[in-house]
Amino acid sequence: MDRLMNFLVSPVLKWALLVLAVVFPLISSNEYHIYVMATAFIWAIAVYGMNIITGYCGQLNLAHGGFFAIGAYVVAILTVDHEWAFWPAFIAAGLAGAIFGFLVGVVSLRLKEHYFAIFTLCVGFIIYLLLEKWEALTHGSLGIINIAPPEGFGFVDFTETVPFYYLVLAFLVLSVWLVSRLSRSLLGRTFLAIRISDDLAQSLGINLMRNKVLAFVLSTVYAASAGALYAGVVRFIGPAEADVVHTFDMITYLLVGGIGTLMGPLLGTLAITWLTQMLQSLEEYRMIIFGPMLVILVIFFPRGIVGGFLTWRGRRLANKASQQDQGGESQASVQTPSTPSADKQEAGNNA
Amino acid sequence: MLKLENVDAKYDSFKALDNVSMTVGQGELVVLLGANGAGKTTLFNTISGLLKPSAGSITLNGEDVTGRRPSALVQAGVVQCPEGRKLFPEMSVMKNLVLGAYVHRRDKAGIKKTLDHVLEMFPILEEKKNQAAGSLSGGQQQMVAIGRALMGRPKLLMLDEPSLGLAPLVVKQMFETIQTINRAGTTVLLAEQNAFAALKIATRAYVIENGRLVMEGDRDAMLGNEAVRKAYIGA
Amino acid sequence: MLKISNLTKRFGGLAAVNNVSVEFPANQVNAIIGPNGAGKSTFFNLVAGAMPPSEGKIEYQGMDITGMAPDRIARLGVARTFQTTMLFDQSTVLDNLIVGHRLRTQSRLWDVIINSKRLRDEEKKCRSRAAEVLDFVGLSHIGHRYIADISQEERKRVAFALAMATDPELVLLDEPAGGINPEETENLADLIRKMVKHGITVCLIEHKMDMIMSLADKIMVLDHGEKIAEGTPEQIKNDPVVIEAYLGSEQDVEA
Amino acid sequence: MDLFLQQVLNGLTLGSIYGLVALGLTLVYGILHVPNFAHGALYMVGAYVAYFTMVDLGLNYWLAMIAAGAVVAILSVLCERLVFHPLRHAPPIHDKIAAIGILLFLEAVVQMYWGADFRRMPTPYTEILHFGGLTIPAQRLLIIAGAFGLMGALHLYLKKTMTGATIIAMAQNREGAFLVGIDANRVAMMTFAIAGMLAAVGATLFAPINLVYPAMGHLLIMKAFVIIILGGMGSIPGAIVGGLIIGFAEALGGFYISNEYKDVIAFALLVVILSVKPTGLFTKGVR
Amino acid sequence: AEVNIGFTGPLSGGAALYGENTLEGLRMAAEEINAAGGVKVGGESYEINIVSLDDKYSPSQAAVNGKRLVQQYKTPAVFTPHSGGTFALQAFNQRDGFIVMSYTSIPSVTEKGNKLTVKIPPSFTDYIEPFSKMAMETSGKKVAVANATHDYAKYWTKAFVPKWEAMGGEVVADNPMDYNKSADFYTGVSKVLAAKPDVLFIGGASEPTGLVVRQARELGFKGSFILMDQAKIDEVAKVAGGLQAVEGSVGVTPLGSSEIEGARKFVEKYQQNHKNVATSETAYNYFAMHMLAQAMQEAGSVDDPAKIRAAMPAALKKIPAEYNPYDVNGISENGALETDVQLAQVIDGKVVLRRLSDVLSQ
Ligand SMILES: Nc1ncnc2c1ncn2[C@@H]1O[C@H](COP(=O)(O)OP(=O)(O)OP(=O)(O)O)[C@@H](O)[C@H]1O
Ligand SMILES: Nc1ncnc2c1ncn2[C@@H]1O[C@H](COP(=O)(O)OP(=O)(O)OP(=O)(O)O)[C@@H](O)[C@H]1O
Ligand SMILES: [Mg+2]
Ligand SMILES: [Mg+2]
Repeated sequence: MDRLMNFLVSPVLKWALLVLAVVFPLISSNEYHIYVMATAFIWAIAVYGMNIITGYCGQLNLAHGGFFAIGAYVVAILTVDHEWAFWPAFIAAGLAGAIFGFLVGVVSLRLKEHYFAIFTLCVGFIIYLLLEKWEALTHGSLGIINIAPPEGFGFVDFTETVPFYYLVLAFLVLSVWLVSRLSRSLLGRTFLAIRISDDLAQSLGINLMRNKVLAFVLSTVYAASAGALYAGVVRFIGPAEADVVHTFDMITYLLVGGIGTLMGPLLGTLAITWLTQMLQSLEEYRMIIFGPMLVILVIFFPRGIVGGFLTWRGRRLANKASQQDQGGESQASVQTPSTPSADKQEAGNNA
Repeated sequence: MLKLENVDAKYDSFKALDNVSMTVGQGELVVLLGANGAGKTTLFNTISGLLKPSAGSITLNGEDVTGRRPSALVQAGVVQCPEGRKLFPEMSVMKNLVLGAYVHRRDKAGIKKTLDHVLEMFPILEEKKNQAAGSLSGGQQQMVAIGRALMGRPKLLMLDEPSLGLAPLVVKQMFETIQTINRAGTTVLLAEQNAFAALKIATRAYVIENGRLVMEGDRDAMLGNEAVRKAYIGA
Repeated sequence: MLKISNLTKRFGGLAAVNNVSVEFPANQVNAIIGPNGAGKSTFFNLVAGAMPPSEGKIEYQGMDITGMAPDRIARLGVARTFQTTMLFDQSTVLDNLIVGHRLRTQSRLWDVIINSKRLRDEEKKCRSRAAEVLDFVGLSHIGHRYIADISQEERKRVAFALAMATDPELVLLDEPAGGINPEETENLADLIRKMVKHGITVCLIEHKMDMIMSLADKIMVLDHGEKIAEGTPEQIKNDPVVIEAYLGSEQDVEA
Repeated sequence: MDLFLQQVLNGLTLGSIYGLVALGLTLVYGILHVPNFAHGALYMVGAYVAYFTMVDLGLNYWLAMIAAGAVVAILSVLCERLVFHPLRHAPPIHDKIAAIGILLFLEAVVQMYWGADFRRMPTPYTEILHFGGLTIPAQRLLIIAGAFGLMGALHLYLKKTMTGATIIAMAQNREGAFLVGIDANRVAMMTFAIAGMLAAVGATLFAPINLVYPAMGHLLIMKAFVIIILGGMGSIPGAIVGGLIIGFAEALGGFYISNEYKDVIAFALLVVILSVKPTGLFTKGVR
Repeated sequence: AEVNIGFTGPLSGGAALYGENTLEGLRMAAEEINAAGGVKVGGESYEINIVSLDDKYSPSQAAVNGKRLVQQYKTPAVFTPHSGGTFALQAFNQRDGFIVMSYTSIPSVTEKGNKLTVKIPPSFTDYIEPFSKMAMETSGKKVAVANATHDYAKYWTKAFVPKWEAMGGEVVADNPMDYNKSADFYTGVSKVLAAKPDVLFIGGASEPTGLVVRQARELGFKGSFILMDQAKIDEVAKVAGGLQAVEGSVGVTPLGSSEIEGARKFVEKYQQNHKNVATSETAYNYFAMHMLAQAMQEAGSVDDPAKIRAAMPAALKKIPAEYNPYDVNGISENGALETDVQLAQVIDGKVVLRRLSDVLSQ
């Protein structure tokens, strides 16, 4: 049992997952599965971005879908209206994510908690409305067709599903790698300190604004890059891509996987994506199942797949440690680590 | 008046109270001593209904009240002044106090009388009565919490570390006040770190360790007990 | 070390800190006492930069730090703890402490991406600093525990350690002994002495008089935002104004 | 001038409905500390119940309003019991997701029973009044009067009655409320009932000049959020004033600036106001 | 044996009704075909099985669904009722080998050279000239644009405005409104009416369009309306307060008023199983399904999309009139179905029909 658990948290698992991802197209007979997987990976990249600002830094950003759309639109506009190739446009999309992220971040990060969340919700909505209304630039609600796909090389053609899958997988691996490096680094710890408390972080000499903005910009770059890849595969986009629904979807992925965890974003995205595909056969009735399922998940697995597992394991380990400690004078007893954010009802009371 | 028999309480799988049996007689002032994390607050919350015991029974004046809702217990006269105060931070001090008398809300004259009494006890609150409770200093908030509990005109008053964060002068007054309240006929159950001061006004005391009651005795026995002196009173 | 002149902080009509001038010398324990709501925590908030003063001047090591951002003040060597202990419940003790030394490091995003030598060195430095301060507060044995699992007193110590990890020269402790028992209070006092021995200047808010009296070199008493007395413990204990406002009669002090 | 007054009237109509919906949202936020994204779905269900009562059962408008209020109040209480109560210790983001779950579910159920068609709810008040050049359909007057009447009543209820005070107390500290003897569960349910009822009544008032369809709550709920943030979360006057601000911004902005950009105007207004006053217009300075 | 036919469209969310309506047409046709013994190819008869997937009007979902339909269900053709979905499917339909049966009247769908696309309804551009002509004759030359803001409405406006001006008309106000999301049209309508137009060019989904008409009348508008083809006169009238409210308006023919045999038959059949009024999206898709089945028989294949596509002209000639509510009589080289559209105008509270060719030749 313990050995299994250790395996599940050891790097071996990550390698195993990677190998699985690499061979997936070979063992899957069905191109549709590969296609779904590739799009899920794209979303996962964006969700990793959200995890940086929301999971690690504690700021719920509801404009995330908007930045995803910005990335997609930059690629669309540059390749269609200005005849750029995909890859330069892709880089431009990342840059645009950074620039807009910086501008929005500087203004919005002065706000706290729900105010920040709803403020960004509005920013997201404004992005949506601008994409829809600013016809001269975005083609308005008509959307943009014939977006250039990523240029391949040699025999590799990224308009084919399988090569595209590997392309996205490469980006995903890069993203996860960067996040894992980040989360273990001093910078990641800095973000965590901010998540616990602004005051605490400041008293430790952390420049709040600079770090928050950095986390925000990182997250928007992730979102915009994912959006750019998305534009490259769907090759048609409209303002609906900026719909707040996508942001909520991403939050759901994050929550189901485990917020603030490394593998959570990926597992959550895959779980929900496949679940939705499975429920497709129920057509319009599927929400009757999906809705309550979401509620049940949130009630009974509040920390998501990965978070729940880590807690369970953490408690076991701690139990063991304290058994070994027996006889020491430490009388503190073991308990479940409580939920990260303070109990809501008491939140107002932390005077 | 209050009787606990073999009460267990759990947080998830962690047993915070283990087979606790105790009695508090009418008019007594019983002190509960224990280190941090020993289970004092848990015991209080179990009595006041915020936590459901996982085993055992609680009787109040001969009536089984195990698992009753907190509101029902307040109605029955069991009022707790909780650790961490649990005030209504955005309401004025006055509103906080008045809400303390929620179960007596029909008795306007009675409320007025208790209110005067409380304000007399903590004059600073009179000064701050229109300020939001959350904007008071830590100690002032503690006073509001005690005041609010008194507004409920308790038969059994449970005070969970009331001296926490209070200035010595106020602490002294507070213990006097507790004694006064007790003499006037209210049964008091008191958890305190300030063991010496608490024992001085107590009738009896219990000592709790790791969720278990390990010692019981009247005031003098406790004050004389070497182990208690060492652990809870200091050199 | 710390020189305050005519410091005032007003909330609406209320002067929480009112025209306070005081000097706290280096390398000793300076205590601030006073009734609840006297403005002690507010005073700390002003010094640490958490809120700007309405009037007055704060000098730290001869430098004017009035109105400076809290993170800059922290980098100048001022650390603090909070009246309610704030730590990251879901991490281990050691993980909580590592970030404490962050302000003495330079690594940026770029270092993270390329995993630069600087980053690795600094992480090592932070880690060893965390272990050091943990040892300093006597908690080396619980470094792997989750914060949520440790006792109140241990939390207080971890909070100390966190402040220590910033390599401070001045630490502001807001009621460090609140809610812990006499024996543990004594241990905490020892710890504070040890800090001073290591060249740190301590400013302390506390209501536990026996602790203050045995620990402090200098005491300032606030009441209604105003300084009503300052001096050695001996002077304060016998100051009639202080007895009137705060301590109560002689016997009570012992209780 | 007439045109201007016409827009003021439009702003007032919109503002009333926005305010009413936002009021329920802000109340529930006070208790839950969570933006209830399902509130828009409750509004939608309210409209359908009223429609069903009027069209399928053939009862009159006011009975339909009562039925809608009652059914949605019960539904809202059920949500509290089954979903938000078990989540009361979870971080806010969890409630958000759960609320989205409820929203998806309610929409799907409604669509299953009534289909996705647009429906039109009749009203007995079809007269159109003219004052000078001003056109005022009676239903619009009813909306304005009804909304302000309800808001006034609610305000008095919360401020002047002890039961009202318990709702506010609950909002600020659940355990504290327990400890003074308030049956916190009952208060929570009551609050949800009131919020649900406000949404349903709002829907019944508004539906006759609009259409009834499963997605009718979507944009409204977004606006309601803008409103409660604008006014300060949990603030009752904030919700009302915020509703009016957004209503007027839309009507006047839509007329004098650009109808296409009128939603942009509303949202941009929020961004500007929050940039200046980061905690909304009506929050008190509390630590 | 069985042949799967794919559908991806909005079955939940704001556009669900529209999606359901189109799907219903396919289902009705499939039932009829199956009841008559299925599609007969090479001596074998295939039952038609409609596989429908929800895409919530999202192009990317449509693409995923398309992949799934083709890979998992081997559908030779996929129906989709929106241009976004069409574009998304066109990114890979030729390579993956399936016909996109697109229910959208945007001409560019078939102008991009995709060889396996069929555009089911007539291009909206066909309507613009006759609509303008009829409206100018009845009401006057000043038009105010107040139609919806979604993609389709934008296409319309773009084509409509220059045409109207070229015909000597004047556009006095241009103020599109979000028909799907607006809580209230009073502001928008009073704004365009302030410009004193003779004609209002409006249209989005029928019901909100009806509301716009109603509010325009409440605000004292006396002129006529041009209804963009998404809105159907009869349904608009129901919301607006009867046919007299839309007096003078021009629009596409409501199915119920059509004299074409196929249309009457279709409405009859529809009403046997449905309570509401049949819509054109149902009827067009119904026809398209029949035509597809016919084309499979002609092509002698249920799985070769190129062959099936090539057989369509022949199939059109064979298809019985009772399955053809709109008298579709041809298919262009690039896949657009062709018909001589009927137009409708409300005169003295009655719907009067005219052939497009007649209007233009006058
Ligand atoms: N909500 C909770 N979830 C899990 N464990 C808890 C919870 N509350 C308390 N505990 C644990 O139960 C035990 C008893 O805690 P309790 O708060 O009753 O102690 P206490 O004697 O009141 O301590 P203190 O003097 O610090 O107030 C402790 O080990 C504590 O960690
Ligand atoms: N943000 C604020 N807004 C309004 N008033 C405030 C604020 N902060 C503090 N006060 C007031 O300032 C005074 C001083 O508060 P402070 O917290 O500094 O007291 P303290 O000396 O730390 O008391 P304690 O020992 O009880 O913690 C109090 O009267 C308090 O009500
Ligand atoms: Mg306790
Ligand atoms: Mg303080």
